[in-house]
Amino acid sequence: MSARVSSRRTRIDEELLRESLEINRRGHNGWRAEVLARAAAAGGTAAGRILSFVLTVLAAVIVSLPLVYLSGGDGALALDALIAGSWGSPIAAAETLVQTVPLLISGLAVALAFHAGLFNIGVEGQLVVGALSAGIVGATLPLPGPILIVVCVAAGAAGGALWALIPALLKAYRGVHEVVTTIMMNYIAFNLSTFLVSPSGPFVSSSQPSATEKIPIEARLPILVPGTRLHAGLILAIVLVIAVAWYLYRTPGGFSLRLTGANPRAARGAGISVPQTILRAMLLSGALAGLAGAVQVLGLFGRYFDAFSPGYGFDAIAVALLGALSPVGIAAAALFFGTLDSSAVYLQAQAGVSREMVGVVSGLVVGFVAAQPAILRLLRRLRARKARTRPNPSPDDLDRVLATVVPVPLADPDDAISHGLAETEATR
Amino acid sequence: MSATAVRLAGITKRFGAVTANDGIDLAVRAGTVHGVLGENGAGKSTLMKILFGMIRPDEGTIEIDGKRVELRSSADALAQGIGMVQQHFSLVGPFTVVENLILGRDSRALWRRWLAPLPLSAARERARELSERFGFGLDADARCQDLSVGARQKVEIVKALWAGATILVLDEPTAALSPPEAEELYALLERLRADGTTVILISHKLPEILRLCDRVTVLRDGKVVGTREIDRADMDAISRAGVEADLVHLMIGRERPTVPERHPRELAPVLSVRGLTDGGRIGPVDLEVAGGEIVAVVGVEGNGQSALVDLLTGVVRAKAGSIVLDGAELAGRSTLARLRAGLAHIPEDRHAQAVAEEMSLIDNASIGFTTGAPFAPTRLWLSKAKRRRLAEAIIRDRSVRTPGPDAPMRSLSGGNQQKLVVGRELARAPRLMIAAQPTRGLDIASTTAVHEALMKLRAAGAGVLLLSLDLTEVFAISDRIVVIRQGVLVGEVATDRADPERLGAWMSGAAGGEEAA
Amino acid sequence: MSILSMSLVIAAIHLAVPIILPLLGGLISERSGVMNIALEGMMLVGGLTAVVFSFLTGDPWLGLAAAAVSGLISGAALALLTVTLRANQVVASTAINLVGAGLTAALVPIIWGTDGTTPSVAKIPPFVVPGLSELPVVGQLFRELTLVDYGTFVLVVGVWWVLFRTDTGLRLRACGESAESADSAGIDVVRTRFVAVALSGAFAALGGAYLSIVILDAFQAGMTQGRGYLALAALVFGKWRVWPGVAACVVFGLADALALRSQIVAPDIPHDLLLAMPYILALVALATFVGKGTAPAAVGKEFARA
Amino acid sequence: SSSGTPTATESADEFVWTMVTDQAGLGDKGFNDLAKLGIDQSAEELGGKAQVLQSSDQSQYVTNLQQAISTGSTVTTAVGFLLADAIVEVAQANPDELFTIIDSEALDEAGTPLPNVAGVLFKEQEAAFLAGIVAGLTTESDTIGFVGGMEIPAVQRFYSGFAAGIESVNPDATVTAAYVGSFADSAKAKELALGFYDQGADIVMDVAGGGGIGVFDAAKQLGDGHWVVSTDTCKVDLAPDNFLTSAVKDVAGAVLRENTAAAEGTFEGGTVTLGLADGGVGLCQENIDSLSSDILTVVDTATTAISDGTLVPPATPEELAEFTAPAL
Ligand SMILES: Nc1ncnc2c1ncn2[C@@H]1O[C@H](COP(=O)(O)OP(=O)(O)OP(=O)(O)O)[C@@H](O)[C@H]1O
Ligand SMILES: Nc1ncnc2c1ncn2[C@@H]1O[C@H](COP(=O)(O)OP(=O)(O)OP(=O)(O)O)[C@@H](O)[C@H]1O
Ligand SMILES: [Mg+2]
Ligand SMILES: [Mg+2]
Repeated sequence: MSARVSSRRTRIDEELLRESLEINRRGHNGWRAEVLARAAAAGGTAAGRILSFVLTVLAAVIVSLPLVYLSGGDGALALDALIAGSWGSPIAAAETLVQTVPLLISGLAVALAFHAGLFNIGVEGQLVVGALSAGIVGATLPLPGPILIVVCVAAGAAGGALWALIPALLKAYRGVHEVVTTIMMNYIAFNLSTFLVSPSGPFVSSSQPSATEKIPIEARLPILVPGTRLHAGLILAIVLVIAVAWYLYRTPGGFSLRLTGANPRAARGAGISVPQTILRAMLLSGALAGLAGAVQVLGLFGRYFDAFSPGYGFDAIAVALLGALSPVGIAAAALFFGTLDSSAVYLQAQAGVSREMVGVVSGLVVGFVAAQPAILRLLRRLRARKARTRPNPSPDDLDRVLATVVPVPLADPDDAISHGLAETEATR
Repeated sequence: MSATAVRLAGITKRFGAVTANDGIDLAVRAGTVHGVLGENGAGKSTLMKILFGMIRPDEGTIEIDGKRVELRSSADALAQGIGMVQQHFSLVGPFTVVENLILGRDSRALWRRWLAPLPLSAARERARELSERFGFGLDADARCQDLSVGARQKVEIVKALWAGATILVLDEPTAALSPPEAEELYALLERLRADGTTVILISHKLPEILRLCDRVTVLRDGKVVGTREIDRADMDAISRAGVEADLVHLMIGRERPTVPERHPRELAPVLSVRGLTDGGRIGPVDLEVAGGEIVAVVGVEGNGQSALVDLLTGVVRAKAGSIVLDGAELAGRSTLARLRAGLAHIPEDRHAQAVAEEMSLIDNASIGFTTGAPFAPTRLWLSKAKRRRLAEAIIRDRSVRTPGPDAPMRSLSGGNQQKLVVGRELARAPRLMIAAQPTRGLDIASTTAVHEALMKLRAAGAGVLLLSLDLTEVFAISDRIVVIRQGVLVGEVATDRADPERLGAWMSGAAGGEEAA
Repeated sequence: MSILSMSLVIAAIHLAVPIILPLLGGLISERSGVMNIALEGMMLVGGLTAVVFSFLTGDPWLGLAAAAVSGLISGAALALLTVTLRANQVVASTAINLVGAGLTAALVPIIWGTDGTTPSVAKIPPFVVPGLSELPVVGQLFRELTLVDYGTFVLVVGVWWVLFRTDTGLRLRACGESAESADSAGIDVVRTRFVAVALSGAFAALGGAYLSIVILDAFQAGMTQGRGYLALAALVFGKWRVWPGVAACVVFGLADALALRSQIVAPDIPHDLLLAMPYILALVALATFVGKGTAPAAVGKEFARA
Repeated sequence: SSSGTPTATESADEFVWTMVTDQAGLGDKGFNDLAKLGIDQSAEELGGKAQVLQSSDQSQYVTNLQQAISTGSTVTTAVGFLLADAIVEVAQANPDELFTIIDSEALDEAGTPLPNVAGVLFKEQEAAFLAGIVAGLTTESDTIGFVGGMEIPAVQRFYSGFAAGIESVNPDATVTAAYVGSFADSAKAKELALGFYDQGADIVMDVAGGGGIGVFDAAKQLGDGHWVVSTDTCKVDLAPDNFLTSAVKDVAGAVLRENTAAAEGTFEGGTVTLGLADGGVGLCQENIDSLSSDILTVVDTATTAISDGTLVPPATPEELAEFTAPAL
């Protein structure tokens, strides 16, 4: 038994290592087959997810039809508007993506903290401070356009991280529960931002109340599709999905973070500093939140507006959990919420559904999605019973459909949240 | 002879693809102790949970005292006079002992339960009574989470007997007890039997089964593979060995695997601890472990074994003292540095310290391997493929039963989780392995496998520090035994010169302590 | 002019009670193991229901009772999702919040034909305590508080008593600490949690009704203004215990009242900063002496028997 | 404007009068509801139909304005200064469409008003000045409060005019401003108003938006002798016994005027600022008879002075600091 030791090398049983590499070489049909097999499995899962998801949304829409009529809307038009308003035209699709971007990035922020066992309800405040930082920097620093974009984006991330710093320190080193500190930080952020762009505030625009001066056009995120508002924030969001996924699942830092969230004592036993990991997770989460705010300012509004956020940071919690905390799942969940948001405009204009009723419909959809794992469980049980009572089970059509749908709910984040909420001990 | 207290007929329970119980028939005579044996995952706990109403069987019937019953919940089982001590603690940590005892037992009218104060003082009195009768010495107002594992086990037993259970189910009750504590339990069970209580006992420890049980049923893969009467009155060493071999054969389908012989070796020190203390509960501790030596630290739970391990692994910083491993001073160094220097650790509390249940086997196998090459050559890259290979190698080497390396850790049975942890720690190529209760809850085959692994380490010249409550284990594999009491090592003895009886007395601080050396 | 007066105390009570009531709801729910961040939506439902029934019957007490019932219903909806169907608790809460906020805002124009704010309805009158109201200084308190304020105090004591002194409370807390342990002690975890979550809705709804028919006499869309979340913060601040939690609410109420009133006597301090003071002080308190608290161990975890 | 003023080309029954709100939306009993009244009146008087698109967040302004256009809106009225950037963007992209924005102007990059957008600003300070006169002459305690929602420019104009009006007729009276921190928290607005009354104020001005019902409720609760001065609309019915007066803004009239211009083909872009002189702002007329003739005399004097430009009420705190009260 031999061991190689160096400062940049993990100590490991070399014999075992060799043996494990051999498994690789002797491997079944080589990595190609394995990749194909895994892709096929993932494809099957994805198909099941999409199918069950569509069914869920349909169910929710059907349930909300009476409400739509009650509020004076036109149900038939509403169904049409729901689809047409979000994906019916290139412009609508672009608008859906515009609505998706902030939810996606802030959803990643929530999820990153969750993976470390932290419930960051402060994403909203961090997002506001990030937007504010980007807005102020963009409106005041006399830098050439491309450089200014980078500086503004960085300022947004830094602002968000700064806003997460106090809860992070209190959590990591004093064990103060992050839920209460981040809620407090939210209120402070709202009051501070209001003050900074109030008439007596230092950064208010001379022509536009409750906002900063405009950021020069060259320093805004470029529009991706001319004639729409779809901006480069989408690309940033996609990059962030990949980056967060990479970080969580393909870096040692991400591993420490997930392990700390899953079992802080095990992490500590493996030589991971729990307080440092908490600090890092919270700061990264804040930075992502700040980016979400900065992207709205730099891509959509061109300046910071007070109260620009309808609560992206709160919706992000649902987005993150709906996406089962996985970056790709979050992208899907954000797209789903973005679809609801962008169809809201159409629903109002074309089908006479008030914005309040649109809120009710999205609530019902979220409720159905939340209940989906249970409904699927029920179907599975019925199917199992049926299969057992039949002497010779032959899958009929319904069974085949259920076979694809049933084992794969859109998201079953229960496990994630339960360990996410487990108290992370920060004792040294 | 006597009436049948419990009759299970045709019990079948499936969990997805797993059939945990497969048409099980079991009859338990009233006033006897009935043993249930089987490997990890054989379906013992599932069967007992069905009897306790916690799991609804897919098929099968239950009769209590000859009457067919429907057990929809543990409330129903309690009402039938069944009490159960779970394999995993079922106490509410932040509640006091007495609160745990009366939990769910209040039978007053509903409005009283909403309005009237809890009948705590009466319960306290009764708890004191029971505790005294069994010689437990429980503090009724202590919080359960502050109690040692042994004390918690006692609370569980008192809780099961609280409502005057006539049928008592015990699922591996001695896995967490020290030998003197286990003795107390045995005496208690004898007394209960004498009082006419029916006891069902699940255990992996054959000696205690042979000593206590009137009859044993062996499960394998969810099926009953045999039932044996045990004539306790007439059992000498030879017939005992015969029965044991018979039961082992029933359980695992082959002979008991043997642990390799220990061979004396040239010894060079690997670990040398001097004056180690946390400034309070523990130390100063002086301890040497040589390469090729297994040193067992024994003591009653709560005497500082955990604290000693924490100091050695660096999870808790020492106030004073030195820890030298292979000539390198580790006392001031981080846990990570200690792992790199050749320390490995099988923690005593698997759930709390060793595994992340929600993470995959791949992730769990790579805990502690994610800083530095080969898995993480840079801070931006942690190889999944290589970690998968590592997990696969460990799964194969340690025969972990799992659907695959991507499965979440929680989907494994406790024994298989433990095997993965052992494999992971062995993969560190340790110079010193700290093995704390490494076979707690493991079946005979797995236990032997762990022992083999530790012996192999020893043969390779590494040191092993074994912390164990199981004296059979200590005698089977250790070279030297040190006794810890109230945070200090009170003495040591070579294993082949140690005497279990005296060791027990020594651990509990009774007579005959210090003079051994 | 001094800002320390009886009316400051009354203001603090008025600002604290609509946090205390949802706090009690959150406490019951989380102690039973279900995270309830739908307090905000349930408050809105209660606020509107109280006004509708006060409007229909002319009796604000019937409004209050109806609000409690509406809370039971929205609580039962959350319980159905989280306890019975084992849906994710945060996602389910989000659904209730969205439906609660949307439905209450949408119903106002459907019922009254006007947007945003309902007409004035009969409100709960102050209760003049005989004798005590004649006292100097404190007399004002006993003239201006309503029976609901006193009732809230009774509810606080009651929740504390039931949760921490009775068998029902012991069972409920056991479900919140370890559902498996509670189950093996013969407790029906699903039923206990269902009742707890439904009750938590009733408490939250009473908080909403307090805003609409005790402080004011009308319902306004979104009138809760984040008090449901503040209650959640107070819950954590008070470490899931009744009295510290209520104390946190009282501190929030008092700090809010002070932040509002100090503007009157010290108009030169930027008011946005004054309004942020309560939250800054809360942070300082947390950082210095409050320290860490532990949630009930099973909060957020679903429970299902095999 | 110079090249081809855009005009409405539809016939009367094809008219669509659209209003787009910011996220505050309808139900404020203030300028959103007034704007709604304006488009309803437009439909009644000019024909066609009225529609409202409420935004639930800032990112929807542009899409809502575009939606309005695609539903064939004749004139699209954006209500609130927060929509300024959005209306510029949409109006520049759709030069043939007509827009009105309330409480803001719509300027291009060079700072010139867009030809297809009418920006309507109000001199709230002028109405508030008159309200200040009423308050200053009514107060017996010489202590007056001002409850603002948030300190935005429109609220500052109300405050500056109000304070100047009080100072002009009652130099001994003090007026103090305090803010709720939100335009929607009526419970806090009520506590703030109660605080003012508790500190001896007998009049409180409500510029708290939707939260204003809290100010009225405070006065109602305390009963006679506790007055409320309100804003935007009359609101007598909220508390008939406590309502003193209101500094009203004729948003409905302004909307109707721009829509009429469009219907008649005389729509002109650019910024208009409406004050006392054009009847764009003023005191509530519903209860004007309940004010004493002494007060009304002073109000009339001030109205004349303001209308002919000899008296310019301050619109910001800075102007208020430099304002010297005239003899009225
Ligand atoms: N709730 C569950 N869901 C899925 N599978 C389960 C569940 N409970 C038990 N099993 C599976 O059923 C089988 C029997 O488990 P059981 O706990 O009864 O074994 P056991 O004999 O008690 O083992 P041990 O000696 O390790 O305690 C195992 O394969 C186990 O993984
Ligand atoms: N934080 C603490 N403060 C004071 N005493 C403690 C603390 N933690 C543990 N103890 C007590 O110190 C003694 C030694 O604890 P330690 O955990 O090291 O013992 P142990 O033998 O491993 O037992 P167990 O694992 O059951 O706790 C026990 O009596 C324990 O109850
Ligand atoms: Mg078991
Ligand atoms: Mg221990």
